[in-house]
Amino acid sequence: MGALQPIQLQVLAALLFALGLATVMARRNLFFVLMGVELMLNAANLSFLSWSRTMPGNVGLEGQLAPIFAIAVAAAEACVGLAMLLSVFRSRESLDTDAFDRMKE
Amino acid sequence: MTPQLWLLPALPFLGFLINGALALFGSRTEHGPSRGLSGFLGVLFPLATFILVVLAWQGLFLERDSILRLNHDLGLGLGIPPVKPFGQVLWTWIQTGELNVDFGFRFDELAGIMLLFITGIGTLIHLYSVGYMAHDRGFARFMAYMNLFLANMVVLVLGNGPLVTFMGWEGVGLCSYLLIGFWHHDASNGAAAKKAFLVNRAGDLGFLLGLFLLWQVLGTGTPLTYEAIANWFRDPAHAILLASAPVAALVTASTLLLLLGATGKSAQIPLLTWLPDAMAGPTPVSALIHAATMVTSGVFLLARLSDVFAHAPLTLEVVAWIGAGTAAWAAVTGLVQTDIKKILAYSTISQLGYMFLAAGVGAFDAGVFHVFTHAFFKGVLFLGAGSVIHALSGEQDVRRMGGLWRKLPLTFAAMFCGWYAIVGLPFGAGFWSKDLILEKVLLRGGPALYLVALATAVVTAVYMTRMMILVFWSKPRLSPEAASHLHESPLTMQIPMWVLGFGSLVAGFAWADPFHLDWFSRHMSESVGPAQALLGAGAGGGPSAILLESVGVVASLLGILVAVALHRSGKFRENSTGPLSMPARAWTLLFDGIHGVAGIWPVRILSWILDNIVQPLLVGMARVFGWCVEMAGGAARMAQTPRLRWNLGLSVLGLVALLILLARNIL
Amino acid sequence: MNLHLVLVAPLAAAFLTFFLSGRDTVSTLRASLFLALAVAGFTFPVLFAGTVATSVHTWFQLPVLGTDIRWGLASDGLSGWLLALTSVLVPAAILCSPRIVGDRIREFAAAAFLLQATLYGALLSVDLLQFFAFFEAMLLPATILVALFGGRDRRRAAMLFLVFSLAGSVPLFVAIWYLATVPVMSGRHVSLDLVSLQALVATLPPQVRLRLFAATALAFLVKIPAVPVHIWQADAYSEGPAPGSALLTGIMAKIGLYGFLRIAIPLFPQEAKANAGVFVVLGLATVLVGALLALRQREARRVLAFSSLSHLGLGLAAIFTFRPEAISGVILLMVAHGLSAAALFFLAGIAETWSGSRHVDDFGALARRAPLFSVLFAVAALASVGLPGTAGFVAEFLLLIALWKAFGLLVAAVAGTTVILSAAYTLRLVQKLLFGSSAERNPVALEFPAAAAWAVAPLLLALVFLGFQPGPVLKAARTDLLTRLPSAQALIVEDAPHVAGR
Amino acid sequence: MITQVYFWIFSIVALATGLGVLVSRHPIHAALCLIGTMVSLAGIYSLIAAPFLATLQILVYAGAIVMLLVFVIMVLNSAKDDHTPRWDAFGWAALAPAAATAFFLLRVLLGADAAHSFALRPTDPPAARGTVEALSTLLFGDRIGAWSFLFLVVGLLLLSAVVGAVLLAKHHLDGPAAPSTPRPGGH
Repeated sequence: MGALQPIQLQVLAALLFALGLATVMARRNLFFVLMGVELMLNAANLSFLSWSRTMPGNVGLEGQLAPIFAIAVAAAEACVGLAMLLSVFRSRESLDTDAFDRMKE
Repeated sequence: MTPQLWLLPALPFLGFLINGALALFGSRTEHGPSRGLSGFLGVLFPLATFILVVLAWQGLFLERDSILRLNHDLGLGLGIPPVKPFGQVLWTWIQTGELNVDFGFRFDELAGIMLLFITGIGTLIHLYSVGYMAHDRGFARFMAYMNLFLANMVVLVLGNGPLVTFMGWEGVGLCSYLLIGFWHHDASNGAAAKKAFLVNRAGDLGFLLGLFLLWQVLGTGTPLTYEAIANWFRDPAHAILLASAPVAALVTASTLLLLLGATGKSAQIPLLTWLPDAMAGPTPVSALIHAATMVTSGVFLLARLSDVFAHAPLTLEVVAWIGAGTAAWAAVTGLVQTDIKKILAYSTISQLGYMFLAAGVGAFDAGVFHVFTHAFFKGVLFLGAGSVIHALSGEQDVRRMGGLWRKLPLTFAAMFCGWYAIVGLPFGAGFWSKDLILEKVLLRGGPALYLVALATAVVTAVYMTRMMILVFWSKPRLSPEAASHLHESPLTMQIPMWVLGFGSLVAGFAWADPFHLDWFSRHMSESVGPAQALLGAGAGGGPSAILLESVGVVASLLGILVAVALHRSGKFRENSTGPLSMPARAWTLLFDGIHGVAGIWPVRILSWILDNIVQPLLVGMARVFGWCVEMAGGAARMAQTPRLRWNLGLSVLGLVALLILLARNIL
Repeated sequence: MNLHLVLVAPLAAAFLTFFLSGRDTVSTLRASLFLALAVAGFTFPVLFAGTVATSVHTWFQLPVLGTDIRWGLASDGLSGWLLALTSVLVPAAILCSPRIVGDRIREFAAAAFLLQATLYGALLSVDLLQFFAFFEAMLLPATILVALFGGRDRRRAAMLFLVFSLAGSVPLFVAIWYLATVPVMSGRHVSLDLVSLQALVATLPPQVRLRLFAATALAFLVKIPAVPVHIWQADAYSEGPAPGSALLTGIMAKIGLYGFLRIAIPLFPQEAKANAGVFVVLGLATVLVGALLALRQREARRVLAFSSLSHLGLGLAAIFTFRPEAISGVILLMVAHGLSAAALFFLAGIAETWSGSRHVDDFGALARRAPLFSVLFAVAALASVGLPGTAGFVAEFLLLIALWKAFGLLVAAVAGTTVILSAAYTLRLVQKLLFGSSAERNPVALEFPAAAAWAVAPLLLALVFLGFQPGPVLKAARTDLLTRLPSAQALIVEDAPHVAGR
Repeated sequence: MITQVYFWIFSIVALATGLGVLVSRHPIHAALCLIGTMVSLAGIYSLIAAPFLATLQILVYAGAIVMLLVFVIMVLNSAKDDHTPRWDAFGWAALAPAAATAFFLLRVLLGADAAHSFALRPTDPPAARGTVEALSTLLFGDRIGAWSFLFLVVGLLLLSAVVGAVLLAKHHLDGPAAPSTPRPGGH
């Protein structure tokens, strides 16, 4: 055992990312898709932080800055995503992603 | 005191500006601008220029004459001092790198003589135009163009270096273009004008490239002025250098290219096709530009650069043969023409050939002398032809003239003087200059050239006599309506014809060796003397001049007799009205054909290929590229199924592929 | 003279145009003309000032990499003359626009001012990325000019222009990206201003330099344009509005040559020298292809477009002789061609409004019906042909000398065929437009707008003046240009004083 | 040592709740699971010298984003969503690429070279760097650089997201009821 090694964090991030990805792809409900995206974003944040442990100086600290922005973007994404979900549900009466095939026009 | 040489081109240019403005702003009025005013101005400015030239010419000798007088009065043993040319540098024109060209003028004896007859005859022909063009709507425009031409011609002659000359050179080409196409409502006039300009431009390119090579010979430090060029070539220190093979080759190449330029302007083989077509312009234009002045600038250039040409014997030989060939070809062509102006045009080409021939055998002064006399007699011939055309309301076909000497006695008298001079009957202007050339040719060019030249003299007499017979002496064949309007020309047209007619009888005495008159050759010696000395001009020992002159006269008489005999036997076919016979046409259009094969059609074919094959190919390639982009877009769109998860699945597959690559250390 | 003021002036003018009336065309025309003249008033002091520059400071740094992007403005003879040319052509274009762009003068003036501003930016930039930003920004107003005011097929022409230009500048962008990032990896501090870049480029491996040079050159070749990337040009110039085409060929195309003089050659002198042959061949091919194609065009403005191609091709070929005559000559060529081609495009545009067609056969006999127009057109055509006494002659003469000295007489002769061919196609156009006898069919005198005469006549006077007194332009190259191009200076071939054979 | 213990606890909880997100039947369960993941990740952050981020994680993610999610789920819960099946053939098949992703990611991470380059080096700075002070110095420090510019951009993004969300929701709340069946042409 001993000190926490970055590789451990990276492995955890990879697994979480895979879980998020599986959620996004496997579930048809729009809520699950959004949550999967959140999971993947979190995994990426974790990976960033782990890098910040190995990089020296400011570059290391910048590894901690990136997640802040990622969180902000995630907040914006959730905000807009949920609003869209609401409006989609109102027009389609469904949250099934496979039902949304008219978006491109 | 520096003489204000800039006034010489500036005056006619001012005339151009004023007349141009009159033409432009008067064009909206009902009758056009005032003919009286623009005619007056149009003649005034050339006249003023002529007076200035005369004054400058006299000024040229003031210093020398005063020294001579002192010599005489005081009995000093001083030699005759050389004439110092006037020079005026106006401003630095082009200065970059090693190139440093001043814009300046130089008035020496060669330029002086040229300018005397250019502005003198020019003024007369301007006066003639006032009568000839009086009824034309574009009268002011015409006078403007003529003035502009005169300004450019003055720049050409007066330039202190080849580049300033080139400016006038292209300028007269432009005016020639404008004046040939003066009646621009007819597209064929425009085509003729364009042809003249383009053929001249081909020559001009040769001029420029020749200039480059000349500059290389001189070394880039030498300024590009005639004075510097002449001094360089006359410098004995450069003799050994000039004898070395590479420099000699360079000089030869340079002179050959300059010669190309000269042939373009002077309508010699190979660039001669434009001059007959140029007769589409009004007749005063043909007289001034295409007979008396502009077309002789090629000869002027040869004389100006005589020091250079003297070091290129090969080029001189080429010049001589070009001259002889052109003279002979054009004289034969003149035999079969039916248009009075075309006859005179081919005659001009032929006479220009004589001038080149003289220059080619190293007799530059004789060449320029022929330029001088030719200006008189060809001028009066053209003016007379114009008068005839004017009288016949535009008829130009000699087969529909005849017997006009009764109806137009004054015109006939003037033209007779011109005819007398050109065929070389004794004591006419052409007699002195042509026989001088024949003499020099026999002396230095050899018998072959002499025989060609002599035969040409016979043919010249034949076609000129044929023209006179068909126009004036034979039975009248006028169309009724032409006959009804028949009238002698107004005084403004008559006076120039008389002056030039008189000139063509006496101008030859400017240089008549048998009478020990050598005014002309004395004044030429400063410019071309050293070159001729180098070529061994002093070598005498040929047959006596009297003998040669008799041969010349016999040739002329022979020609006249042949013409009369041919007329008697009906060989002139003056009663037919059809086009030229096939062989005649083929002979006439010989060089047009060569131009077509060697220049025009290759360019046309090439541009057709570019336009119809290469360009669409490039466009097609651009289009195919566009399609590819679009197809790729289409493929991407197909992959974009509306199903969200399928989309996602595809991109995840891409991600997996990327990871596989990463894992295998491929990336 | 504050150069920032010069750069901001056209932008401000573009901004102010939006406050003009969209309906009252006369007052809009007057106001935008006043603005254009005011901008010119700001510009000319720069020309007279010779070499001027603002201080250069760091604009921004690329994050993480720390590459410095500088901001600074500088002008010397080369930039100064092109600035002056631009400032003269824009008011002329506005004066000529009324009949052609209809009542959308305000929009046209705004686009012209924007084009002017981006051109100013590109001409004044001291930093590669700064230059590139303006170079790309130029596409926007140029495309607007073609796409908004042009003829039937304007959209396609504008698209073609845009696609070619973008495709041409992508490699340049990649090259800039490379220069900004890759050397950082090896631990150097990089800044993209042209002077520092020269030192940086010199340390790169030759292979890389060659590729960077090719990428840079391609962008400028498309702009000039040179064979074989000239496809966009004829369409854009003939479909766009005539005053817009005048601006495109009069100034925008010059940025291609300017780019070679300012950027491609100074940054990559060895590569330029080693590959000079390629560019000379391209240039000569452009000369010939342009001239031969111009001979066959049936639309007036397509003739003019290919004529531009031919003339600027000569400039391209001559630049790569690296001779002092060529540098002077190219600057003079840019000025002379800018003036004469613009004048011809203006006039052709007006002729098109008369006949309602672009086809040369639909013109005719204008010499009788519109004398003033004909005089101006003929003078402009002769200036374009390079008749002595106009600036074009001096320029062509210098370029031919440079080609002859560098590559011998044969190359000069090939380039010199332009003397003949340009006369051929230009006179053909003159003849089709001015001469002929259609006056009998319709002898009505045509109304030639006085504004157009006022726009074109000064251009022609300038051409004639520079034909007799080209000194100021030539001097610009001699004194100013080379001081800003230390590495290019080494390229300039000065002749050892010699006499043949010695 | 104690760090390792905490790490294992947190990571097992995070993975378990992450799996919960994937498999839960009702969205509300998934949201609750997600909160678990967030919180345990926050714990891990505090282990690796990032206290500020840990706080942010709990405040923004667990506290705001997921709560928002839960609210919306509860609002829409009355509108039944029973006809969307939980699993279908595509869902099962999609697990394969996800698993492959995980597999290859791990393979890259655990590859010989990579493992070495991830190792902590003795020169590494001591823990507890990610304090508010250090981060804000970097973000708003004396060097006005790309990060502060980015910060402004993100501010704008959030603002526009809020405005966009309001507009999207408002359009459907205020406007006439949208047609219940999509028009063939769409819009």
